[in-house]
Amino acid sequence: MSSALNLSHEPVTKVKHGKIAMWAFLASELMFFSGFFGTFIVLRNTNYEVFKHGAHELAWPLALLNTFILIGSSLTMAMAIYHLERHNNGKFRTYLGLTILGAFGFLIVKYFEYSAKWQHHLFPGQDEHTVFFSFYFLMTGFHAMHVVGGMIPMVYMFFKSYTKSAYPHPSKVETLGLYWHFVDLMWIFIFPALYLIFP
Amino acid sequence: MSNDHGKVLPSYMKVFATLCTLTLLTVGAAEFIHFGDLGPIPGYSINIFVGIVIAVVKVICVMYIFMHLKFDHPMLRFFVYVPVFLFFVMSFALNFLEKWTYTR
Amino acid sequence: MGDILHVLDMLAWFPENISTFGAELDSLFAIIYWVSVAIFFLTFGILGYFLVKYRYSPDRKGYNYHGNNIVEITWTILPTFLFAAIGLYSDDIWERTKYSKRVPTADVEILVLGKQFGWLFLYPGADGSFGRNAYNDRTARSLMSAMNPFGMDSTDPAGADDFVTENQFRVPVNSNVVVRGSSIDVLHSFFLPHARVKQDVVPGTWMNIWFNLFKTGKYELACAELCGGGHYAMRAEYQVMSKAGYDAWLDTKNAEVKAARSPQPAPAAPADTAAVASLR
Amino acid sequence: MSTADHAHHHELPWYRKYVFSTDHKVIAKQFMLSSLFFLFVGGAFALFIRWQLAYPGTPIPVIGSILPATWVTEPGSGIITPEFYAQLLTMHGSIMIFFVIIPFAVGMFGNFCIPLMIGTDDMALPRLNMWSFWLVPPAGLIMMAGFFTETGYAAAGWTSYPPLSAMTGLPTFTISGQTLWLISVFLVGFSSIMGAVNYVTTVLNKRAKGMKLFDMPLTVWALFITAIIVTLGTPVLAAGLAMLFMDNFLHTSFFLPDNLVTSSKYFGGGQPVLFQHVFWFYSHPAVYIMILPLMGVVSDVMATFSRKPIYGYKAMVFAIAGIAFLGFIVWGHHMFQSGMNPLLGTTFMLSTIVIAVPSSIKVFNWLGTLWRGNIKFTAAMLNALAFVSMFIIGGLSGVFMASAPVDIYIHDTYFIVAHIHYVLFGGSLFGIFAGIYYWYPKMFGKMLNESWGRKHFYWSFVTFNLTFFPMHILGVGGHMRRIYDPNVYDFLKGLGGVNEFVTISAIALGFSQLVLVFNVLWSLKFGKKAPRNPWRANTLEWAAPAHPGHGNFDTDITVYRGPYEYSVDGRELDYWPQWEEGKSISIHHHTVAVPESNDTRTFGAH
Ligand code: HEA
Ligand code: HEA
Ligand code: CUA
Ligand SMILES: [Cu+2]
Repeated sequence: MSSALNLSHEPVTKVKHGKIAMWAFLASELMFFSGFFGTFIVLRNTNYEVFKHGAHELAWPLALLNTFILIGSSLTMAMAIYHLERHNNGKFRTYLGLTILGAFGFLIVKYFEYSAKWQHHLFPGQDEHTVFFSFYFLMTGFHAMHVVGGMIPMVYMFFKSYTKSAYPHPSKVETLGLYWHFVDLMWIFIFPALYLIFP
Repeated sequence: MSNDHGKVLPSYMKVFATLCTLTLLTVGAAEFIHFGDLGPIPGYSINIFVGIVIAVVKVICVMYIFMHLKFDHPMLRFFVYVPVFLFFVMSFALNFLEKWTYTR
Repeated sequence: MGDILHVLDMLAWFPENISTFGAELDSLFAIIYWVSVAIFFLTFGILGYFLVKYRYSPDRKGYNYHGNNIVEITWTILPTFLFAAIGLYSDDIWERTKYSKRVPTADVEILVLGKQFGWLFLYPGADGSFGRNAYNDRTARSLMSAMNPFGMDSTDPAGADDFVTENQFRVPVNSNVVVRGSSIDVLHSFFLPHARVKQDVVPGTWMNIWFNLFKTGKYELACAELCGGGHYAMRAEYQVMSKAGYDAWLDTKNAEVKAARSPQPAPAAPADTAAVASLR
Repeated sequence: MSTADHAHHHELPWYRKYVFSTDHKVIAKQFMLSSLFFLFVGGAFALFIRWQLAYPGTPIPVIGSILPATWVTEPGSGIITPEFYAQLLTMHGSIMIFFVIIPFAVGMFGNFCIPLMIGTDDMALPRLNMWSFWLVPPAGLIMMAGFFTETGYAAAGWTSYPPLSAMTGLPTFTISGQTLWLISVFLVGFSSIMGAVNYVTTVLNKRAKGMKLFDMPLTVWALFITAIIVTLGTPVLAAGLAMLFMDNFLHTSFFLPDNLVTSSKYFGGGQPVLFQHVFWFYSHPAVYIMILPLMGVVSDVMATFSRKPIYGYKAMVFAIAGIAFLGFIVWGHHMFQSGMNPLLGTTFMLSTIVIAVPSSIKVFNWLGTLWRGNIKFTAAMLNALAFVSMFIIGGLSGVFMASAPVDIYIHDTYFIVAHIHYVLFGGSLFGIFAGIYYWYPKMFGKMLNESWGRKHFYWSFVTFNLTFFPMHILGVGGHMRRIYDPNVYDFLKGLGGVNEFVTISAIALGFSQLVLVFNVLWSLKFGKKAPRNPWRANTLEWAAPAHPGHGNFDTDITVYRGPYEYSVDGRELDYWPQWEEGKSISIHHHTVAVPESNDTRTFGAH
């Protein structure tokens, strides 16, 4: 097999493999959360009172804080990509660091929220709020798992950017960025759906 | 990404500012103002539609600017359009539950 | 030969039909069956013919032909018409058998509950109307328990004569029987093979089931939705009786209920328990 | 299987070559191996089922006395319990669907065919691809590990409807077979998604020079569209499984209504039917996941062996796309009797009936492909023909059920079971056989023994029909599915003979499959060495060396024409590979070769 053979040519669509794959994966993620929201809508309609009372128990100011943190980290992620594409390694590292901090902060706030719920016995199977708190833990839980899932490669890239003179794969960061914005995007729906009580 | 470079950063900031404002607006629309009821189903006020519209605007901002849908290959948009369409199909059918047809 | 034909004639295998709309369902089945048989012979005929006619021969070549849009459109549109006809005709029957608003006014109304593994039936008793129970009052659902599966409120006088039967029920011939069905644990399916009735019963909701049977006799009710190990044995029997016979049966039942109640043990729940236990 | 091809490569350690390989062909073989294994596991479960149905209450022959004590009524009796029967049918259905047909159809053919048929060296993301396989065996083991739990295997059917599957009897945080089932299916789902994302990217981005989308063989088209269904459908199932898992394991109540009498632990508010919606939103598209790739495979096989272009290539592509799209809006036909709003029943009935239209387009185009062909009955072709004919029967029985009022009676009877097996065994599995017979030479570099192949085909085909056709009769007779002992019911008494007949045929069918395994193994060792293009076919995989190594091709690939230019006028050979240069014109749906000039005629370069 001659190594001169070049079958893995330039992508046909001119879009990087990683990016298409990530978008396809995000389409899949959208359907995943669609499943949750579809059932959420139905059960909210049939259990409106329960959902209303449940939402009263949640601390929307904390969630609001988290919203800002996530939006902020989305911004810093976009900036990080912007600077990496312009070979601005220092700034890339700063913004990526900020993004990681944001993710971390988000999880800390979440931790406080969850432990408060735990102390007040506000988890599924405890009282008549079960349906609502089922959804609360389901949706925020999966969302938090996505946050963790995003942090791992971010931290990896962050340290790689120290060991090498610069992180060498801007397209990978861009792909990760897509994912990270998606995490933000899901929160944009989860926040009003769970925390805010629409009269 | 090979679009006009000068405009990218300011557009990010604009999106960020929009997102923050809209977030505050949602909270306001949900917790503090009551626009009035909509139909017989409990929990369906005009507020909820305000909330949904705001969320959709926010999401469009994120997708088109932060996620570059506006600048990238148009094919990529289908990865959003199709799931959204299917979400509507699914929600439509799911909400036809028997609760309202069999039980009185 | 006749036996083979019998084996292949699928329509001959149906159990006898005893319900008014059953004939319609069977004939719809028959229509689709004959259409399918026709399509089967058409396609298999063509297939077999081609396979024989165009089998390999070294001195022939295939025919390079990429297809023809007119042909393509024809064989898209023809099946569309056929299927649309089947669909529209089916929908007509479907609406009549299942739509809630098309359920006829009831001559007899029964509640049925599936449980692992058996069926419970609640009859309105002498006064012909149910007392407060889980079906007609949502708040009564909190009364539901293993002892009182229908959530009957023993303080409601209208319910004093309601009686429960287990794994058997009786209905009069030629009358509209409306059954409201639910379950107390998992999904079951209320299946009357001879009456061509099938409806899953779902805990938490009450289904409308109705039928009108024109032939008297003893038949079987099966559970058609997997509900655990005992699913296969979740069988009940029902009798379609002449009107007079049915009334007589109701009278004996009512007498039994009265008898069971007369000692007046304790009020509230135990009374219901006794009703369930004694009126198998 | 390291041949001389590997010589130029730097040597990989053995485990990177055979176990954690990123080579798509190795991964395809791995999928094939694991699916074959599970086919026999699932098949063995089926034979237990059959025995019980034909001879209820009699001990299983031969192995009855050594069955585990939890399976049988009393140790050593060999008579299985009703609970174990429910576990059997659940495991049979789940294994066959999640560990046999989907891995075969999507995993094996997707991996093997896509890169080769679009003329590239590997998948776009080879490592992701590797992981998509390596989730499958652990998932299978997790599902089978249900055996070691208190309750045994999952026992709520492959559809696992709650509340039954939420196992209301057990305390919180108890792992049951059902819990493991949920985890396992979640994992295979994730594996499918990873694979599908990869296929989509590969097809979009890695096509060989000159290959337009409409130059792709139908196999690739079908796999591409299937991959889209997987990306969009599977996550919805995953969401449903996640919720059901919480209900099952943590006692939440997404799908559990108020006032369940059996348990005081629940506070309700949920909707059991909701799970069915979510489940079928995936699982109906999933049945097309299981058949579309094979429709592609069969199209390729049929074009090759009738030496003809596919009749209406574009119509075929649009039909696949149409089935895929419609597949997403018909899921309610599984729920006609579930207590779903009957109004939705009407909608779903109409959309379901419409989906028969693209299917008929496909059937007619296959027939059109045979028309005026020069048909060679190789084992692959025979299996492909079986696919078409059995799919017609299975599809027609689908139309019965699609009609909601007819479905009232036949829902959850053996009529459904007959339909399932006609489309899944008669359709998908015969399609898979066709694909195996067709691509085996390229996969292993050896020809598969034709005469054993035909024996396997004839035996399977006959016993298949003897096994599953009578099930229609059982269904019409009212025989419910998933029942342990039909003799409980008087109205089923007359069907005992049919049941017995089915069982005997099923045993014969099961043992016929041993021929396939024997053939695959025997030919691996003693088979003739395969030439590069044994079937004289057009598609790109046949441009690769007889047993391609890592990197697939030994020449640069440029695509000059569509995949089905057989028997072109003006050529001596009756095929015209996609990678061969040459000019042609199209006159009235014919292709005619145009000699450019005398010296560039390269006919018969192979
Ligand atoms: C590969 C898998 C596969 C495929 C392809 C199909 C294809 C179809 N299926 Fe099937 N189905 C299953 C697998 C599959 N199914 C399974 C596993 C179940 C059971 C699940 C469970 O409950 O466990 C099921 C159950 C099932 C049900 C639910 C039954 C019930 O539980 O009550 C229904 C109801 O509508 C249905 C319908 C159809 C239809 C209309 C098609 C159509 O796509 C068929 C279209 C094909 C044709 C129509 C034939 C070809 C056309 C012609 C020959 C042309 C005709 C010519 C003219 C009209 C001129 N299927
Ligand atoms: C691709 C899918 C597929 C395949 C190939 C099969 C293959 C077979 N199936 Fe199955 N089946 C399903 C998918 C499939 N099935 C599904 C989805 C269900 C629904 C499940 C549910 O209700 O939830 C079902 C349900 C089902 C039932 C209904 C059970 C019930 O409702 O009670 C029956 C009953 O006869 C049955 C029988 C068979 C038989 C006899 C085979 C034969 O073709 C099997 C042939 C056998 C082999 C290929 C293996 C041979 C093995 C050996 C030779 C080794 C012998 C060793 C020992 C016996 C130890 N199947
Ligand atoms: Cu009850 Cu099956
Ligand atoms: Cu379906």
